[in-house]
Amino acid sequence: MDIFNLIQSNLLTPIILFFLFGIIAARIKSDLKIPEAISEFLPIYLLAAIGLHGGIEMRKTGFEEMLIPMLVAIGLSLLFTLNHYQILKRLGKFNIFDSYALASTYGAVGAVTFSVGLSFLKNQGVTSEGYLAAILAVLEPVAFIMAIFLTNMAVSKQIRSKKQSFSKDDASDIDIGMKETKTKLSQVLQESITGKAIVILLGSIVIGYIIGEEGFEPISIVFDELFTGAIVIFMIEMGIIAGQRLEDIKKVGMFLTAFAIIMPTFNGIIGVLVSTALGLSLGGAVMFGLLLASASFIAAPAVLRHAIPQANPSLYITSALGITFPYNIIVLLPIMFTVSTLVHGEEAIDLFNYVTKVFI
Amino acid sequence: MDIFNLIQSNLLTPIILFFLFGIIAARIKSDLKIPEAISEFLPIYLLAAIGLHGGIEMRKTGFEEMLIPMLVAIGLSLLFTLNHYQILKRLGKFNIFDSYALASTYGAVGAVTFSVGLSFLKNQGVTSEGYLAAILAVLEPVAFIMAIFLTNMAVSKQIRSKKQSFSKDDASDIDIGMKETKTKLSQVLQESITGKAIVILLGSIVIGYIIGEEGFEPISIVFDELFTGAIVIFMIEMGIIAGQRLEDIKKVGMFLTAFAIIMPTFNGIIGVLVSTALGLSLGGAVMFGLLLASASFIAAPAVLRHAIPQANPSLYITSALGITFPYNIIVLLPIMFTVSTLVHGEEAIDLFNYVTKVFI
Amino acid sequence: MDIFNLIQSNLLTPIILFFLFGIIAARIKSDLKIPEAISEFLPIYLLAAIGLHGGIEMRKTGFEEMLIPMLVAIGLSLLFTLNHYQILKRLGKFNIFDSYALASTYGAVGAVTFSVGLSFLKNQGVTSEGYLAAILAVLEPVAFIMAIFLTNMAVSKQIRSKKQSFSKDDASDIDIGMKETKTKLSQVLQESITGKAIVILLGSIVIGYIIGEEGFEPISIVFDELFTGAIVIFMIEMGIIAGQRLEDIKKVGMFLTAFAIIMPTFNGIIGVLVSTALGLSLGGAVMFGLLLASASFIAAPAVLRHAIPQANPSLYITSALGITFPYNIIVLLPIMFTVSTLVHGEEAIDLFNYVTKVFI
Amino acid sequence: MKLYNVKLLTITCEILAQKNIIDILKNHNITGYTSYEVDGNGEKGLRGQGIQAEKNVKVEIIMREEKLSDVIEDISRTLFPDFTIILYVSDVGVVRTEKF
Amino acid sequence: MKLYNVKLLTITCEILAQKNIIDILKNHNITGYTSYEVDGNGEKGLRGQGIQAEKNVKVEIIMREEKLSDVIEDISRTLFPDFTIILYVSDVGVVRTEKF
Amino acid sequence: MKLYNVKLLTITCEILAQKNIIDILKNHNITGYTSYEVDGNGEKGLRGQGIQAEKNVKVEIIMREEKLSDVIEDISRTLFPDFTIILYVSDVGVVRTEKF
Ligand SMILES: Nc1ncnc2c1ncn2[C@@H]1O[C@H](COP(=O)(O)O)[C@@H](O)[C@H]1O
Ligand SMILES: Nc1ncnc2c1ncn2[C@@H]1O[C@H](COP(=O)(O)O)[C@@H](O)[C@H]1O
Ligand SMILES: Nc1ncnc2c1ncn2[C@@H]1O[C@H](COP(=O)(O)O)[C@@H](O)[C@H]1O
Ligand code: NA
Ligand code: NA
Ligand code: NA
Repeated sequence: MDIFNLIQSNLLTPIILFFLFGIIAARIKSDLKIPEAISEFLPIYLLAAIGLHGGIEMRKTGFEEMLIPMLVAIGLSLLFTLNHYQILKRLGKFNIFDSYALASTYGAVGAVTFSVGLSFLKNQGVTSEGYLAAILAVLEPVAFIMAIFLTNMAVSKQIRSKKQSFSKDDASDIDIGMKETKTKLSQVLQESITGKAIVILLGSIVIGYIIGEEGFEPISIVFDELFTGAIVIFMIEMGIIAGQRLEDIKKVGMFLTAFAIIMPTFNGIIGVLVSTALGLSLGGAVMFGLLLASASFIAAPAVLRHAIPQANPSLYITSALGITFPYNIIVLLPIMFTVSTLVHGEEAIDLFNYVTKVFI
Repeated sequence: MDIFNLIQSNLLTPIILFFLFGIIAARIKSDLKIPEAISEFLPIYLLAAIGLHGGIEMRKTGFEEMLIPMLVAIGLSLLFTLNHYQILKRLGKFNIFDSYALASTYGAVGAVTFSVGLSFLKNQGVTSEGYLAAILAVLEPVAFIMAIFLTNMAVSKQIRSKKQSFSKDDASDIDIGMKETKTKLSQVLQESITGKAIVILLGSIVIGYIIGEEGFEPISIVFDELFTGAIVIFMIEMGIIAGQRLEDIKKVGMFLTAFAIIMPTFNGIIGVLVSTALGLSLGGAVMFGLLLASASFIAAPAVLRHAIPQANPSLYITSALGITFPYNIIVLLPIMFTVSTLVHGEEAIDLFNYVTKVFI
Repeated sequence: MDIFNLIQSNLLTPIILFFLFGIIAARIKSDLKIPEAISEFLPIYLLAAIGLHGGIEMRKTGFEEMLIPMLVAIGLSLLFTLNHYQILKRLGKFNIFDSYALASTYGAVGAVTFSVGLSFLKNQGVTSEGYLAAILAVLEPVAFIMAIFLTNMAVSKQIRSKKQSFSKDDASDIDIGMKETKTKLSQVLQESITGKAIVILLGSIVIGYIIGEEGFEPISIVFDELFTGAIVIFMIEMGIIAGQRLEDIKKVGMFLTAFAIIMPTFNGIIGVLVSTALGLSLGGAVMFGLLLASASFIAAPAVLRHAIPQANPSLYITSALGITFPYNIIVLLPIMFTVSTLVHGEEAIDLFNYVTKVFI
Repeated sequence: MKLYNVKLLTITCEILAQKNIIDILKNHNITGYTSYEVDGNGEKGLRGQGIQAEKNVKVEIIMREEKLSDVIEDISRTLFPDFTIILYVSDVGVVRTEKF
Repeated sequence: MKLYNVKLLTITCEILAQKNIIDILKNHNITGYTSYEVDGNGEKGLRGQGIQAEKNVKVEIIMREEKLSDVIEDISRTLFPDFTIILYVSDVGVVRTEKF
Repeated sequence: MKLYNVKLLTITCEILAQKNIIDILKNHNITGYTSYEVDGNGEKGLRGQGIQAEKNVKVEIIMREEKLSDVIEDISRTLFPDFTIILYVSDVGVVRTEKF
């Protein structure tokens, strides 16, 4: 079958192989590691490269056509986050803090996953819309902000109901709770937006837009030609970290393990279909799906540890990095590519019917 | 007007844009930063690339013709340092330590500025004399050594006059003062010459000279083709550091701010004119001017903190990095390019008249 | 003479020149250094590049023909290690610990030396068998394991004889000694095999084998074209470290200094001749010789410090890095190349006679 | 040289708690501190490798005895439940008390 | 806030001895420690530059007084002869003794 | 295990003053020290980010009580006016006094 061929040929690319190699290196307890300075620098470099590329493409195509896909992506991301929460809280019996933390980790996006996706498409000889980099930037904080808002709401509510059972007249305390929530939210909002990932991504998009193809030329060797090699190096480290966490997966439990595979698949395929319906190209639909399928594992701990300190970071880091990330880049990417190829073979109008038939 | 077009087109190159981006990232308090190992390595890499390139060029042209420009550069650098001192001490009312420290910071040269200058010329499709890299190396310590010598002289003199007012017969103490000065000077001299910037620069010039174009071929991708991309990455960090210092500019005061802009302009244009008179090419004259215009902000603190510890490092770092550096690469570089284009349009003999007319 | 021309032209390549430059920089006490993160990353990168290249070549040629050369290499390595030990213990009067540590340092291989060898061949326009990378990986731990085994045997024997002079009936203590030896051996074996050098090398060979020429294409700029430039940067650091150790050479003594030059020459030339007899190509024979000639100075301290803590690390690090490494890459490499050229000019059958005539 | 007795509070914690600690210090009008990244082992297992967020940091604060108890209490109350934190106090002598 | 007296053992050693030290600690049922790389100078000259293996590391262990003497004795006996090691002990106060 | 009382002098200063401190130690025949880079905050603001020259370093010296006072006095006199420096002294116990 086509999908299995694709998965297999994807599996045998340097990016995936070096990731698996990293996992093995960690499992056999090798002392191999990429020095911290390098593995801190690589995501910055990758995001700069993604941003520049996206900006240059957007200069060619204009950015009016970006608006609808971006709004839809934001909407879906919020919807999915709420959906995750319900599933985790009700079915998974996680406490409210872990539920919101996990819900937003999976609602948010993963920049490394995005890089791997771009390389995957390059390998398939397929391009994608430049403005997806901008959607990546915007989507980063969206899920976090909602989760944090809702967590704080929930906490305030708990406090309020507790208070009410004691006395009826200290609304002021609730006000204080509300105010604290606001402070925390604005803090998190600021931290998210000034977070290095978003800043370098947005900055590079703007600079790419300004300089265009021609201005990019003298730096294209660094920010274009070295791109795949740089991902390969980064994947060694990602593999090592994932490998070190494999033991923690037991602690994560069956439910979350299943969640970490099923949820991205669902979100990702919805993403492919919706974006195809919106008119995105074959490759664009795959990247759009990947945005929704991916979980955040670099930004998430930095944001959530401050915003929802009560949540157990081991849960969201391990499931996102140890399960979802490998699944996404090895298995789901080829699946979404196949789905996208399938739906891009038909007429746009038929597609919509097709979607409605299958999912509703 | 031509100059404004040039400034604008310079402003829109990746190097300048990423520098400005770094400033903004620092201002919005983003946690973006280039890991220390990378930002310590990049200047070494840049200097190695500059040196190799310079050495290869010098192999082609011989280095007899380097002598006069180098001596003139040294002479001008010393002259300018003295001039800076007078202005800072008399008009700026800075104390003797800050005056000498600032005077030599602006008398010395900036290797990063030089790198940006080379990229700027590349962008304009203009070349420059290879031996300018050698002048860069030689000019590094010159201004420091003089400033330190004069500072120590001044301190000894103060001590001596103080002593003389007490008693007449302890010339030995003065001798000790003089001896200390000598020790300090020889120490600083050694520290300057063995400083990493000079060592890698001189070493690379020699190696470039030995290997020539052909020997360079296997490493040209690293030391030539990656050059502009590497500057771009370094400029992000430079921007961040400059951005973090913007607040300190208030403490620097109006006088020093003006000095940090007017002085380089004056020095730089003199440099362009004099070097044109000496027969340097259009691009060479720009680089010669840039050498004189630039202030040292990487080497300066390392040397001056030991040599003139009484001086306030915040003054010389902030003005050199926060004001002069951006001004030089954004505004002054295009100005000097325009001036150089102008004077290179005329006959050499006419130029000399022109210079004398304008400045004397 | 041809050899001297070759040495001279080798001396004037960027790799060697930057190594010498590093030595000088260290001698004049410059503060130049390559940041640790970079100099820790570079060997990983170099080994990945070597491994990928080797794996791709092996895919082309199959790996049946690798078996004999590998077994011969292992045999020679063990033989040489024993030989080193006898020379060091008997002639050099080193104690048993230092003797075994030094013997295995010179029996083991140096990955950096191997990288320089590959660049040297590239410069000469000569290729080598891809499977040599695999021999490099296998040879890494062989000498260490034997030396450690023998050291522990010797220590147990000492303990046993000591015990026997006291009482006759505590064989249990000897058993404990034997058991400890086994534990230590299996520990060292595991540490060696999971050591980062071997892991990245073997992993990259396998990945190179899987992806082949075509899969390598998107990352060839990073893992092939940047290779020589990366070595150059690493050689600066190697030079600095070697330069810092020059003072220690005095402590190393005349005997060890001579050993550090004569032994590699002997081992290396034997290696060239034997591998030529086995049918390796001109370049392959040089690399085979280099494997046997090279001493380990990155892996050695990490392994030996735990395995034979009684040995003085200064001895084996200084002689391997400060004497043998420069000698190997500057002098011995051209010598072996000349020898290999010589013996590859004759018929294979004649060669064997030639070898027997010269050495027996 | 006369040495004055003050307290040195040392806090080893996960790096993401550093901000919280500095905020608490600020609430007690303490701005001076020294910090550096460290590795470590404890109940939460080996820390300091892999992703930035999972590292430990040590924060050292020289302060007068008066403030010590309040600061420790604040840290214990607000951070002990959710963060990986270890702290200890030692006696040190300083030359210039006006700095603290 | 009540502080309980415990001991802080600080060991500065060559980085390749760190594993041995941690093994010794484990033998005494001590798993908690904090470590970080340092430079230094001593009889063996300047350390901390150049190749990884030649660096120093500091290992800090908070422990109860009972175990201190045995741990130090073990380290002295097995590691002092072959490795570059310096160690010292100080008194510190902690809030939660159950952690150590 | 018998522990002997010695002093631990800890100096936190701007990295460019490290050389001066080591020179002063040498003048008092002290060559042993341990050092590492740190970040910090104080009157001069946040330090440790950006250019190398602007970083802090900690220098730790174990020494006998006899020398302590002179060393501190020398550092105070020659470096306090021009450099960012903080120092403190603590009591530690060591096994081998002959090392210091
Ligand atoms: N006994 C100890 N001595 C020194 N540091 C410790 C000790 N126990 C824990 N730590 C440090 O505190 C961190 C968190 O400890 P824990 O919460 O037990 O995982 C560890 O990663 C160590 O850096
Ligand atoms: N007096 C001292 N104070 C602090 N640290 C020291 C002292 N002496 C030695 N060290 C540290 O211990 C390491 C080994 O010392 P040594 O065995 O004397 O070479 C040095 O590199 C320093 O890091
Ligand atoms: N109270 C304190 N506790 C610990 N370290 C401090 C304290 N005050 C200052 N420092 C350190 O000393 C450096 C210089 O302090 P200052 O001169 O106040 O800027 C700071 O960057 C900190 O690393
Ligand atoms: Na998502
Ligand atoms: Na200048
Ligand atoms: Na060998």
